Amino acid sequence: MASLPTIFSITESELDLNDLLAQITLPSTGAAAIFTGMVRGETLRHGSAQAPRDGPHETAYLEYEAYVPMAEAKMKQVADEIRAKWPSVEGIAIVQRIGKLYPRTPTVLIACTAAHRDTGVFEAARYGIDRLKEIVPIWKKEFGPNGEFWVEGEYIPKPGE
Amino acid sequence: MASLPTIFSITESELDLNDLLAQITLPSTGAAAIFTGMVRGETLRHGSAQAPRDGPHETAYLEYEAYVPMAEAKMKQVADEIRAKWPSVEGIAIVQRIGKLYPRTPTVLIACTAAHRDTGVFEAARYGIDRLKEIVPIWKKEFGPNGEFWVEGEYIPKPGE
Amino acid sequence: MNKVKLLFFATIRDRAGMKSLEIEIPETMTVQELKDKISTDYPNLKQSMESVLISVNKEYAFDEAVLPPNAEVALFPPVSGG
Amino acid sequence: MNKVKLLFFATIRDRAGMKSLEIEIPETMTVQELKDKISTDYPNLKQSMESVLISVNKEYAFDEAVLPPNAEVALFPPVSGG
Repeated sequence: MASLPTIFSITESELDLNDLLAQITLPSTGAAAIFTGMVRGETLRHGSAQAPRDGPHETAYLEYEAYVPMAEAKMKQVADEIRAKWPSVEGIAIVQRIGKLYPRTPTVLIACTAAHRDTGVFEAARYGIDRLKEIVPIWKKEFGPNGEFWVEGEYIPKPGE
Repeated sequence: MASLPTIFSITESELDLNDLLAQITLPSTGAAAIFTGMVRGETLRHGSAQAPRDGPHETAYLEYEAYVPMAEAKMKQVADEIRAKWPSVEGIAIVQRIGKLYPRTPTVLIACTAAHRDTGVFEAARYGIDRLKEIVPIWKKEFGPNGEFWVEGEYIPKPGE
Repeated sequence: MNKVKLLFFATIRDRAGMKSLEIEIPETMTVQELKDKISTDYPNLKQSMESVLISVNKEYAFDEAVLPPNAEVALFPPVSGG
Repeated sequence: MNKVKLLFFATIRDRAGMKSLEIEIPETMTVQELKDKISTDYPNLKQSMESVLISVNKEYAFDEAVLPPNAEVALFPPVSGG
């Protein structure tokens, strides 16, 4: 188990899906489930208390920041949680890009590999992005025609998280 | 709806995940679920009647072939089925690489984009690979130390499929 | 008479020893009748005809379907892509 | 006395007008007591202290936890990565 690849990082560089997939592919892995998030330029979602929004609005870009050493430690924790829940998962990559990111740009990647697709890889990748959005210290500020504001999360970590 | 990107193809070229994701990313999409299959070099799965296997065995390479025009038509059908089941899905890519493919090489990609991750993108990608393995006319022959044999599927399409 | 083009894939191509074949068939022949004819004309393929999948003009076709003129008929085992 | 390094992120950094700060605290101070002290010393941050998340040496820390010597304490709003 010690040799199973686990990648977790905060980066300012472009996410290279081909390279990340190759890094978590083993001779024994036949399936990968990958989640990526991208910056949306148009959105219908409801605003925060800081910046209530009614209808669709435009985003010029997002600026991401992270508390890097803690973020990487928490990404490792998410990977450990995935391995505990889905022991069939072999490779795991969790990468968040930070800095100024424009619409259509991939910002985050969670990928899990396993022998087959029915081993929980889809659920594991879904769990990974959910947990990243709960406990990994990263924040984003949105810049658009109506000004700039922090996008705030909602999750309050519990003791032990 | 007419402008939503749908990619379906059989190719002999390397799968470029970055490029395929970019092709199905819109200003309105913030989430992508991507499935890829890779050639396994070591496997524990049970063999076919043609080549029963007991324990782990090695694969030198796989050789894929497709009935290309029908395969692309059936991939389009899978994309149509995804859109009918998950109307929130915006971009869809379904690509199968054919030819001689060595262990660790990505062979197939199913990717779906949508505004958010809770729109069914994971389920849609999972459905896509399941259906590809049922109805898209592609076959693979395995080559290894114990000889070569066709990997046969099991699914019998029903009228209307 | 009617003409159809047969395409063979995977195990069935290996057993047929050929990729494709053009044959003449009666005006109204069903898929089942075509399978029977192939079993008779190509004994190598007789066993394959029991579990073969058939497409006509790139759509799956079933035993009762009547072959249209100049159909492209593909014969193959259950698929194994991915 | 004990020394801790405070790090501020996102909205809290904006309101604090600084990224980090080193302060001296009593030998045994809890996270709650630190929040009270910050509210008093930096009125700008008083409101933020009601919903702030706190980590001590890169682990989430809760009100009753006692700050170890030379701790790195980060103060930030709920996270919004992805």
